[in-house]
Amino acid sequence: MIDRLSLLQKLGVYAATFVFLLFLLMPFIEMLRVSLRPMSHLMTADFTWWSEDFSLQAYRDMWVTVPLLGRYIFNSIFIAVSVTAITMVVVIPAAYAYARLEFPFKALSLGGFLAVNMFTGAVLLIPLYRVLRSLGMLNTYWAMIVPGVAFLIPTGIWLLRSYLEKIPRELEEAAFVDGASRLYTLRRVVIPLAVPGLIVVGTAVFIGAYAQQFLFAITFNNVREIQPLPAGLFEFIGYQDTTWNEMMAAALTGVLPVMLLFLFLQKYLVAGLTAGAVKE
Amino acid sequence: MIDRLSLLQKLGVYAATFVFLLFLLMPFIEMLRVSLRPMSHLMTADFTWWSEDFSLQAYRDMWVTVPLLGRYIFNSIFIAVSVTAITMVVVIPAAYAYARLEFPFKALSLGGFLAVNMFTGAVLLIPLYRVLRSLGMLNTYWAMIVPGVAFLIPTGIWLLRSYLEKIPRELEEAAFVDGASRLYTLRRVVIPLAVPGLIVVGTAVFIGAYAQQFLFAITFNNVREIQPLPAGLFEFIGYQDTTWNEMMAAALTGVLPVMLLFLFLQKYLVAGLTAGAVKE
Amino acid sequence: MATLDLQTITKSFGSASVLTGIDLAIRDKEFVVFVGPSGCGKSTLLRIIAGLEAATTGRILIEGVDVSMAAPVDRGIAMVFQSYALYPHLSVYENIAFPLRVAKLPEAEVKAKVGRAADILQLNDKLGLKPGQLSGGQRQRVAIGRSIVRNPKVFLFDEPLSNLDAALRGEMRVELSALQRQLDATMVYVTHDQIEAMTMAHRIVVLNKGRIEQFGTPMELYHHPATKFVATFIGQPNMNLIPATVVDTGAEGLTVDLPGGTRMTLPVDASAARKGDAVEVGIRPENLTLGQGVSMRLRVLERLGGTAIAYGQMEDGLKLCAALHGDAAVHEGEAVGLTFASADAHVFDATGQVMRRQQAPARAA
Amino acid sequence: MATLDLQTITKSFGSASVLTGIDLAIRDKEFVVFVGPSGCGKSTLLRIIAGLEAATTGRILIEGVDVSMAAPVDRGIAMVFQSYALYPHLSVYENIAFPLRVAKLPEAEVKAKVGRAADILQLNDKLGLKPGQLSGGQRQRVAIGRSIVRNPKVFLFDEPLSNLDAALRGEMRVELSALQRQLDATMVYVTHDQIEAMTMAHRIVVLNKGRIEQFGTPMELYHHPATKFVATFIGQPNMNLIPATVVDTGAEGLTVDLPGGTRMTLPVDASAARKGDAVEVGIRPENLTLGQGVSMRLRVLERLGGTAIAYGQMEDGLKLCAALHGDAAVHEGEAVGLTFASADAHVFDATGQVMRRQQAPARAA
Repeated sequence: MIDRLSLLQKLGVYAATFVFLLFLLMPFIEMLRVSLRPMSHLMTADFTWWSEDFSLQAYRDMWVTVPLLGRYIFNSIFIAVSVTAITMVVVIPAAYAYARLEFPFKALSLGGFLAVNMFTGAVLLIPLYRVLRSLGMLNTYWAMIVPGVAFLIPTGIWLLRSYLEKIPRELEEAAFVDGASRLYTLRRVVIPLAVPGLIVVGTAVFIGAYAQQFLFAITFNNVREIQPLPAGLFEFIGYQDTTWNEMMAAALTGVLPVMLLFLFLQKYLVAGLTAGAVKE
Repeated sequence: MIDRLSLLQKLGVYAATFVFLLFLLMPFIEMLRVSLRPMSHLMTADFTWWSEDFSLQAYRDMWVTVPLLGRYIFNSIFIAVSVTAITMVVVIPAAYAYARLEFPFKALSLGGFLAVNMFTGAVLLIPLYRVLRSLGMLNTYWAMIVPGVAFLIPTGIWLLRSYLEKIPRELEEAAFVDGASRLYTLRRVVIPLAVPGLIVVGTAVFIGAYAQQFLFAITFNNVREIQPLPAGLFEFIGYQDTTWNEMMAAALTGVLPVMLLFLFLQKYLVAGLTAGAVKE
Repeated sequence: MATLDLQTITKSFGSASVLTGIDLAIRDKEFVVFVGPSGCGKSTLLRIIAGLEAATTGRILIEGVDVSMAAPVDRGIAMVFQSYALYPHLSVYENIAFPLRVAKLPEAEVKAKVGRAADILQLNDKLGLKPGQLSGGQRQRVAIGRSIVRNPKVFLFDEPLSNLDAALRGEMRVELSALQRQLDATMVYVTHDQIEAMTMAHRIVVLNKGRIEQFGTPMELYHHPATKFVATFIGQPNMNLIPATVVDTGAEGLTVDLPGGTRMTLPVDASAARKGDAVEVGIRPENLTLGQGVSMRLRVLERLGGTAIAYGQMEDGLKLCAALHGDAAVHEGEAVGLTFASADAHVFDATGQVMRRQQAPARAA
Repeated sequence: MATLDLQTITKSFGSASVLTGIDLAIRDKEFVVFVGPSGCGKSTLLRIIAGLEAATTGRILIEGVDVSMAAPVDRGIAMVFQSYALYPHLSVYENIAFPLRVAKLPEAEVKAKVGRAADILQLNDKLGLKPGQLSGGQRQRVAIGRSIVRNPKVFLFDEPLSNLDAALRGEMRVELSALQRQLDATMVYVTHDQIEAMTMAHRIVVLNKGRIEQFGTPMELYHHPATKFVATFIGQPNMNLIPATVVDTGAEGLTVDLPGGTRMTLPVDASAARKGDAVEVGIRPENLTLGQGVSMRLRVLERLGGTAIAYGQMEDGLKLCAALHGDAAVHEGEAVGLTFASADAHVFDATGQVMRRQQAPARAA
């Protein structure tokens, strides 16, 4: 379809896109600006895009202010990776079952998954605390991994299912006629074809795991050594003042390795996001 | 495809499904159990499915312990509904643009949306605080609505886009040939056909809005009257002891109206979840 | 290689009945085509034979052995799917080898069997390619290759040519006929295209609404259709049906009045007919010639070189079609008289059953 | 109602060239069919005429007015899509009324126009239904209804019959031909099916790899194909191509040696040929008869009643096809001699261009 836009309309579209993205990215830009300025200048209210006092000093000082920072970054990534790995192991067969098999309470449980997500944030923290305590998992990595897995499984099933449904049914029937079992078909036919979808869902789960760990960490863990970064950032809040600039620098640094990974996966992500049904 | 399972295998499948659901539902069951028992019996460690001392006493007492409880429940639903409404107004045209139009940075910004979600939880709270403060939104409903909208727009676009892509392109081309503009087509052709998808995405956004409000409420708001339920629950934590049973009863009660709505929408949700491409 | 017997197969989905009491005996080395309009149950029947769906009742026997409850691989069948169902991530070699990999055959044996299949199908130089790099006809051959490596007793084809364009379809039809002779195998082939059925089958099963309308050789179906449905389904353009009234019955046939007043005596078995009955006279377009008989107004004339297809309407609105000589001096818009030999007529009673023709080509094709 | 002129239309997607220099003049009230294999650019060309895609270069004129930059609705065209593109949530009435709603016509006028379209297409009793409740043929008619309410100057059809089964396709072909006469409109119709093209078109555009191979009446294309591509694309079964060597040229034609040693003089314009040139002799299956000439081993015989299609191979592996009389006494597996009249032969040079036939049916159909 051709959209013939005048030059003015085109400019309008670009401007609107720009404002929209700016709105979404505002907090990041603010983070970056704060991290680059010395503490003493932070409270001046004037907003400028570029200032002459920008420096990387905070990126050096932060390792001193919070000595365990490196450990926190590692913990964050370790927890997110563990949650993602465990979640995917459960999600792949479950999503396949939801995509292909008929079983009792299928639609109801799929809807129920959505309901579980409603409680993610807060309401469930207290009962979860009780469950984790009785399992003896408080103050261990498990305290941050198990709830993450539990909450991300429904989302993962939900997302992956739609990718698996795009794989033509005849491919599986052909394997079945040739004597392949469900598991053999899943392993040799379905999973290889679902790789773009698996990458997208894996990424989404990872992001979810990263975002959720803060709440679980402050609620279920008080051991410093296994604290993830978002919780560790609170150490920048001192008795007398808070080194905002170092905190922002630490937050950006912690996310950097993950961002690089995404950049590396970008090609596959785009392929997965734009994938239609598998063509032969 | 026929799966011939022996009786034993069938029992196995049912048992596995049951255990899996139980694992997911465990925290809810725990909540319900606690809410039904008197405080004095809560600390006995024995776990029983049914106990003779179950009563609805906590569901009566909670309104006295926390007088603003009704207000909190209203606030929760009001905030979630507002976030959903504003988000959908932005998401529908944006998702349509991502599904159908070509524009610069399309794939990149779609990937960027995923990255934004990574920060949902914690890292962004502090810069968000600064942004909201400078906009004068702290301690208003906006403090809980605006961040919710900002974080849910990417997810909404992501989810709705795949529904809109399933609408056959020829339907829009036919409208275009007949002289309809993009907006007329969106209004008269695309949106009516995307209703099942809109209901699913709307529900997902509502759930997200409900789950997120806790964090925004405790961070950006300290006015009691506009506090949402998850934050209000903390009032059950008294100076001397915490009335766990009333807290759980309040949490369940607050979610009840929403659950009833979902039950009412269930038919449409299932239709949306299982919808393939629109058939003529 | 094998006989295939279906005994009172029925299939229902919930309260919807898809197949009602299918009985069929397919001979060894026979090429049988299931044909019928969409929704007639032909694909479901094939999937039941394959073991992809379970029959609600009834038995399936291959070489006399009841396989109703057996898994597809244990039935000794192979199936070629409409979409070919090739694995896009595997090479042609691995696609053909897939059933052998499932069966965990040693590499040397796999190589030998794939090589033999590739020889038969002229795919030797394509073994390293992915299906996406092949043309439609080549994909079709790979799908057939995958089906022959296991040496199945019965081959099942589910509309294998429907994704090819017209020219290639004609070519593959010939290839499949030749392959069937080469493999000397029993084949069951599903199509909605009566031309495929007529050109390829030894015997044709015409299905309609889950029932077998007729089972016979192509020429039997063409010259002796058992019902009005078969008569209009087989043959292109479709047979004309002209309503008529019985005025007399006798040993020499049925005497009827056609619209417009022509009276003809048609040589059919009229024993069940009564004076005054409403019947339909069926006459194929290729048996209509210019002359005194019924009259129609010519709407469209399609000139195809050797022949010209004339489409028109009788006075009462009934549509007629005639295949005339290419040089027929008729013009669109004018009234045309058409006649036919009484021996070419088919007669159907009010329930759509045929009255047996007395004079007609022999039953053998 | 309108002429349609295309002037040096080209279209590229990135570096891929889809259409290269299309020049075409379509007359008022003409029914023109674009035909070609998939990927030849025919659909792209139609979409450019419709205004759904922009041509890379070139101009489109409707009634002599340049509409290259106009929106579809301002070009005075209407389009019927392959999938019919009916709005599933709207009734048949609202589907047909859609273009009028867009134009914001008053309700009374909408009602009158939809009523008139429904009369023409016999849809009066279906106006309250949803598209999902209609049969394939009825949906097709609704799509046509939506296209005629705006009284467009040019109708565009994008493979409108490809979703229908064979029997219905034949019927709709006749309906469309009749409709074109009734509306007296200019129509452009895209199909990959040469039979549709041959039966419906006043003139046919044969497209191949983004170029026009030939533009002419069906009979011109059949009797005087300009290139080897057109010759093999038009006619079913496909024309046979037999390699031959030029031994002499003269006023009476081209003398060639066929494989097997037969020497024939073919009445074509041989002025450009030289002794020793390799040429291909094209002969349609329907022009081959049993006799002394070339010899082939018969692989498959398809008996179609009146005719029998014989498929075989010559000694050097070349495939041949002949349409013989139904009672031809030949059997699969045996060697068969085939001959043809020299006047029926087409001759193509090494570049695929035809040598003009001297004796052949007149150009007018």
